[in-house]
Amino acid sequence: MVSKGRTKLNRLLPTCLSLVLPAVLMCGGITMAQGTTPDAMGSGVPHFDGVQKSVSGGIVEAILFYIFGGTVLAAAIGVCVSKRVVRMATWLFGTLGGVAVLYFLLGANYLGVIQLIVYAGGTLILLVFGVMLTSKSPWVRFECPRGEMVVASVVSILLFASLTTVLVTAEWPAQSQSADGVRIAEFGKELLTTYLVPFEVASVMLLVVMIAAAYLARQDRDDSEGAN
Amino acid sequence: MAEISNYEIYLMAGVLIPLASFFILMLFGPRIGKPVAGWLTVLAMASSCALATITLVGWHADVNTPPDSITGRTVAQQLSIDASHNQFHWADIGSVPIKIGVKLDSLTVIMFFMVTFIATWIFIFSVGYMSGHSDEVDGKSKYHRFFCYLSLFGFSMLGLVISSNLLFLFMLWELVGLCSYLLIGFYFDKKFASNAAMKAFITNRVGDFGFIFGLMMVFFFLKTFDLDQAAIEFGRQFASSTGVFDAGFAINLFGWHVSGAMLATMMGIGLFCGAMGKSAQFPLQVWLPDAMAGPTPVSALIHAATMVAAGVYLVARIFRLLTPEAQFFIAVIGCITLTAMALIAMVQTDIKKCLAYSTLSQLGYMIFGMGVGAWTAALFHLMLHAFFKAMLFLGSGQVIEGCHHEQDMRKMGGLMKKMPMTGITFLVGVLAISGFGIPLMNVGLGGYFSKDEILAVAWDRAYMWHEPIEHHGDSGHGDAGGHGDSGGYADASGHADLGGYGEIDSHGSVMPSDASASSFMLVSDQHGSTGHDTGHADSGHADSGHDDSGHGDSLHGEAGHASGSHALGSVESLKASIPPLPKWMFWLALITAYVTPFYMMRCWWMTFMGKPRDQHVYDHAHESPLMWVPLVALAISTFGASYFVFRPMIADAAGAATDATLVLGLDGVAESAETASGALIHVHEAHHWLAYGVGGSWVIAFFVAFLIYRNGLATGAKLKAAFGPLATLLEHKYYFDELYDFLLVRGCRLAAAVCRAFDTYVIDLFANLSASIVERFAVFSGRGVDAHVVDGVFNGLAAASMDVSDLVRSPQTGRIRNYVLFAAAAAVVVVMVMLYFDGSDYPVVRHASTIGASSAGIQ
Amino acid sequence: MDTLLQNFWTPTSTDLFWFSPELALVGTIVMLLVVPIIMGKSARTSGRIALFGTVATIVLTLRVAGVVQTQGISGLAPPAAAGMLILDNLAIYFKIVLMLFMAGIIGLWFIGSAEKERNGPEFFVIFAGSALGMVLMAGTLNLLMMAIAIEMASLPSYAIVGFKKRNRAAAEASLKYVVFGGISAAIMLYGISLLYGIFGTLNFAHIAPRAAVMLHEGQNTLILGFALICTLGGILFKIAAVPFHFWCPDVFEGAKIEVTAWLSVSSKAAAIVLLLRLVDAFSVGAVSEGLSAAIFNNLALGLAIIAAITCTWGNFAAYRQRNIKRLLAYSSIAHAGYMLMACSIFMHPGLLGAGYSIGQSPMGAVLVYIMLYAIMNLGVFAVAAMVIWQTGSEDIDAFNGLGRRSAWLAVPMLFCLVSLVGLPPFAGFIGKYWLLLALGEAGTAYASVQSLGTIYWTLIVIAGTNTLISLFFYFRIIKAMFLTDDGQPAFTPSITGATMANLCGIALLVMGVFYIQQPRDMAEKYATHLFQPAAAMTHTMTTTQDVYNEKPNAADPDFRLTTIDHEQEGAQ
Amino acid sequence: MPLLEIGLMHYLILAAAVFSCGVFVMSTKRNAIGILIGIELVLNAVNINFVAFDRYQVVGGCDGQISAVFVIVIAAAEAAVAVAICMNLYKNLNTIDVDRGDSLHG
Repeated sequence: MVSKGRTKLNRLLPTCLSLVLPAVLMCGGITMAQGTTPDAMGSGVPHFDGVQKSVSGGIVEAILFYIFGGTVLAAAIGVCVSKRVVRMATWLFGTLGGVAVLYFLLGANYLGVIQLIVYAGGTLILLVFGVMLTSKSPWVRFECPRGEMVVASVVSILLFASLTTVLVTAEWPAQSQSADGVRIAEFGKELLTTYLVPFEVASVMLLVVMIAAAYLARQDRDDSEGAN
Repeated sequence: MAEISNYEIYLMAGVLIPLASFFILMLFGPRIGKPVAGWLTVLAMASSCALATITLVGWHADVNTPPDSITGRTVAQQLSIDASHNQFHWADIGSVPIKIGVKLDSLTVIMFFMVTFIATWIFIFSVGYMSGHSDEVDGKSKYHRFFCYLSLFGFSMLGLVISSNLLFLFMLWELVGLCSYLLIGFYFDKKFASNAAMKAFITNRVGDFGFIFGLMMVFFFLKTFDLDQAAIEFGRQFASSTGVFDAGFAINLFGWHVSGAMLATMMGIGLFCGAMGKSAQFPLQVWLPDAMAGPTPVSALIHAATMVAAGVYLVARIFRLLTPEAQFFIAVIGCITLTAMALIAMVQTDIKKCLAYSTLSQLGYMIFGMGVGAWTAALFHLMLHAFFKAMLFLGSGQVIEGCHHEQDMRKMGGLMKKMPMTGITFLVGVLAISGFGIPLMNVGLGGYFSKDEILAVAWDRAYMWHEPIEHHGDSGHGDAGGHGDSGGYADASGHADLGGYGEIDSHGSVMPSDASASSFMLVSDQHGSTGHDTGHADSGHADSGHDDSGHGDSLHGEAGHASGSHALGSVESLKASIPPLPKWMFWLALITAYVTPFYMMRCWWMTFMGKPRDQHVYDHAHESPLMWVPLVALAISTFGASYFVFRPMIADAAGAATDATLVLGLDGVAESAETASGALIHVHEAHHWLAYGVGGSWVIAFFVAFLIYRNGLATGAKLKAAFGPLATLLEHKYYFDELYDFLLVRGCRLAAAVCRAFDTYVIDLFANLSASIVERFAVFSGRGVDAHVVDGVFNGLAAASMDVSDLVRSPQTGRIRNYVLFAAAAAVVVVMVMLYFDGSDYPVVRHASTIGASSAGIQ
Repeated sequence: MDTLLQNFWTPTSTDLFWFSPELALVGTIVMLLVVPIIMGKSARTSGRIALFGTVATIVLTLRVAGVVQTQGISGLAPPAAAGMLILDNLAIYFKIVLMLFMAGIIGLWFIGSAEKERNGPEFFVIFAGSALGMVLMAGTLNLLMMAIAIEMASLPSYAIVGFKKRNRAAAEASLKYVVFGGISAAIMLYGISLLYGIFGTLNFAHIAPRAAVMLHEGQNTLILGFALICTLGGILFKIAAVPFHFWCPDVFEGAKIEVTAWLSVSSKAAAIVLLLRLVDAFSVGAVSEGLSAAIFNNLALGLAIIAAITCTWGNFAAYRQRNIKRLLAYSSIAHAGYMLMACSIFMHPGLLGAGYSIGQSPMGAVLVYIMLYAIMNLGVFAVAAMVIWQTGSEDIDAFNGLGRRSAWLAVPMLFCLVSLVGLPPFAGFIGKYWLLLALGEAGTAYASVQSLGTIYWTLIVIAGTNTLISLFFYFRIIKAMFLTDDGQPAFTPSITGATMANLCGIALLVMGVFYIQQPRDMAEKYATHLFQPAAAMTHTMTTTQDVYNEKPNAADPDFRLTTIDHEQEGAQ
Repeated sequence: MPLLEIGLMHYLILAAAVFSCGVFVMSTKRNAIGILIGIELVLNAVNINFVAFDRYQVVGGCDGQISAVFVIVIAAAEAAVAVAICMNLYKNLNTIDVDRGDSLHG
């Protein structure tokens, strides 16, 4: 059965989630409340500002970043060390939620909401359904050989190290100071003009994928295809 | 488009008739039935031969017409120029047009005739041969298939000969190789035949790889595939400093700076690689003896008379693209081949293999001749060799057939009584290849003229090369009369008019500026000299030639004089820049000339004379008319070929096919220079001298062979014991097969093993990454030890490849996670490497036209 | 409200006309879904609809092509924005080739699967969806659009591989495909995000010149290299280049044979065309900054190494295969390697000045090779499919004695196989020859840049050696067909199938013998007109030129791009 | 990289860490859905990158955010197909252990 340490880790999970979800809601609420200006049509559209606007000095931002970034990372590592797929899915939920908060921090409010709705509400549920449907017991676990685990960890750590080196040594131009968050109106306009084609293509893609997934997943009435 | 001459139509028809026969046999072969299919092929080839004969006769007449007063060309020259305009525009590669056309010149005509003539007789022989042989392969009759392949071979070989375009020449070249493959492996249900076929095919591919490389260089640097155009462009670039082949030009190839001249040499060697494969020259000679596994008519037709000679033909055609260094390379290869293969032939006991090695040696002579510049002589040797070697092979086929498929000469003997026609014709062949002739009497057979001429030129290159050229040295003509074999060459009338060739040059300047016309001019200008080649021969016996000045006489005309002196000047200056032939090469060739008659006589004696050594074989021996008639025909034509038309026609071809600016030591040049100035007489002095030196070789060698083998084989065996290791070496053919086996097969396996070891250790680093991989490797190592039985592929090269194949597939474990890890690890490695190499400078080449713009654009 | 609406831009009818081939494919999908509801589910009807949709797409493409002529058009976006889709000759060429190939595959489906197919509409919806994705892949320079197009092509492919639901191998194959594909897509997106961060734009036409400048200044080379590797990884996955090839043999073996045939050409070809576009954009970008395209020599080296390994790997691995589908999978890897070789040439034909003959342009060579490869593979797969359907075995022994059993199949198979090896007189020889020629030309042109010149010459040698290797395994099939006979019964193939195979074989022979000038010219034209300056355009469409000229950020005065008009005038 | 002044680099490194975790998950999990979860992790890293660049690196426009939306769409679609395929595999093999699905190899 489960080792002691793992039990401990598993207990962290609800803690983590209980931390994440209210924070998400809180941040979303703050943002909504602050960003909405009752401006009339004349000057444009409802204006949402990112959190960073409201946080001067950046200390609060830093704290929030470390909390939620830490959550994301911890949950990601949790995914790595979990042996059971349902746990992995739960940890993934932590990551997704944390990332959503980071979006709010970055001033991408709409995206944060999307992340919560589509990812946490859709994709993850899909995965969990997959887990449920494909295992006799939801706690099914397949052990990976220890040797492979070691190799994979070494490779991953090396990958992280080299990536970090690459990212740090890169010369990023000076940060632009004028960023003031993206207005949702602008976002929507871009989506339906410049990105109209990808938008339409994505919708066709979803249609096709839906049909494909439905076909593959459904039980055929009288399935008698021979192997050809 | 000039009007298409009859010759072109004849030649093209001659090519297409065998193709038609091929299609008929392919489609309706089984229905046509057993003897008819064979005779249909014979009929097709005979009609081609008839067309070829008509062409030959007509062309010969046209060559000898007096030059037109306006254009200054003979009819033949005019036709040749016209033919170069009559090209079908096939395609463009980029801006370079690819045109198909008939290359109409003496060489084509004469080769065409030779191929059709020999093929006709061999096809007749084949009908007889196949009636005595099983035509069943895998339990079904493949009679029609045999003739089907033969027809296809006829088509491709003839197409190769008339092609005016290197690309087409190459395509048909491949087709010829394919036919060879199919025919060697005709009895493909027999393992050795199928192996031999594969071996031939693959060895040829190795050569063709070089050929393709050469072709690409031709295309890149000369921007044309047309033989004439390429030669002109090459000459232009090489002479002037405006091209790739200028010495100042250099490109960077694999880190070396390669100068233009080296590139040119590489191009020549690349092209020659193709010839090395087809003509089975030194490192690639291994396939030809094995190819004797095919039916005997195939050996005669393809592997003795025509296809293997195609390599020599190719060298003749690309001669103008060869730099002196490339020529030297060719000479070395030829020299090694002719010596080494002749030595092997001495110990062979299989009659066909003995002939095969003899063929190799003779091909070596031809290639050697090409390399030392004996263009005319080498081609002459090719022609004669085709006749007598085809005859010898057919004779051996007759013997084998008669002796109940016995090929070992040690079991034969005394067959003269049973098969006299074969014995006699075989003897004629033996005499011809041995260079039988009587010095100073112009009486001789085949090799006496051609091989000796090659040797003479080699001697000249080796000994007389840097001697100063004497102007006006008509004293040299003392030998004109004594120049024995010239009388043997041909009818005088042929030469008298050929002398007029020189006149073309004079009219060069007033010729139309049309590209190809002037191109022809350029070619003939560059060897106006060769026009004199024939002029010389003329002076040799028609005696109308030489006054004191030695040139500028009425025969050659003013123009001939001018270009003659010009040629002389260039010859003199160029000669100085080219090293003489190393003396050992000449001596090797000379000594081998003594070996040749020995092994041929041995072969003949063991087979036909002495006492019957195997009574069973002897009892069975018989002759069939369908088979000896071609023998007699070929024997007669061997006589004819030695004396008539051929030599002058080749000499005529030399005028159009060689290029004096590059081609030095070319016997044509040498002879003409002699005519023009009276210099370079040593060639003929040499020949004179060689007539004693080599001319008697056959006597000595025959005598030795007679002494040894008169008493049967005992002495031979004793001799072999005396020479112990040497004989073993020769019997193992210098261990070449073993070497290739070692280098290629074992080498590949070793490389595979090293890779495997490396991989194993790398995988070990990924400890337990996948038990299945390790297991797989273990299985694989076990498998690597036992030799794979290969589907009839070159001795096991395939096995090695299969090992590599296993190795390559082994990561394909079928497991997704492993794939991911492989990819991730690869990414890490790449990033690490990048980190390591970061900061390496990038080459910057400013684009000339945009420097201004860019300096404004980039801040 | 007025002001709000004025901000929006709607496509005009002209825009929709440019987009009509893609719309036709979407329409096909809709028809496939609607018609069964009305008329009842019938596999054959679905097949006919798909075939009709394919034909309609071809017709519309030709109509669009008639208007596009020489100038490229970058469409379906407001004039100020960079176009998401590029409609130029290259895209049109690819659409036509792909749609013709698709028609062939549908024909194959009619022969073998139509009878027992129960889910025709689903099959063709997925099929047409993947085709749409591939069409889109060939027509974009926007990285996001590229990613979406790749997904649009991939996701239906994953599903269609597993279409035989009760088949264990198919399920396994599709799982491998989706997992490996998902991983590649994720990594590619990571690379794209880095590129976006470095350059602040997703338009590759802007990224390329600035990348050249960056390399020139030796700045940010590391991260640039890493981002490019990740991005190209996604494309190389579609091409199945080593080390992204692992999915290929397994997927090919597991899928239905017509699906295998479809994937063997289409996914690779689309990705190759996309790669060509990127490489071309690199070259144009470098030159527009006054630099030589040789600045990307390390990238070229990387691609060249991958190409060389891919080609060699594929050929060696094919060596011992006995499963014909698997063998052809490795063969397709090898051929992808040949095409990749030419893709590693960073050189645009329009940019080399007057002395450059377009005959050696790498792009034309690759395009024509794609077409020839489609024909060869269609022929081979048609024959293989019929043999497999007849014998029920995918082993190479199923071909034993085919020459006797059905000469109508054996002969075209022979032609196609010899053409795959690249031997004359078949068109495969010419295709390969052009590829090598392009390499040689590049080797000569870059002779002064040491590493580059060497790379191209080496590639020629490797390609030649590989041709030699490939000879063996292709000849094994030929040997089985003509030289080995284990007395399997003769059979009469379906007329459609035999016709198709024979058409392919004859087409190869004819093109080879008569030297396919027309397709080559066409490919050349399409390649060289890719970035021709457009004629004056009056409507709202932006031209391809604008893709290059449009400033990524009007607000940023520091960033200026030079136009590339100079070079193009020079190339005329 | 000051610790308290959150900037681009913080987000990038976080994304890199999530990316590496994703790769680890993809290469160690034997459960097919586990591998899908790994893919989702990598896609989240991508999205963090996109949004961070959009916020800190790029002036004007919202390409980064829009890209992130599309990446989410892609992830959703991929998950749909992949889960369906997993279920299909499960029906055939009665397991979704990817190591069991190795009948195709070599």
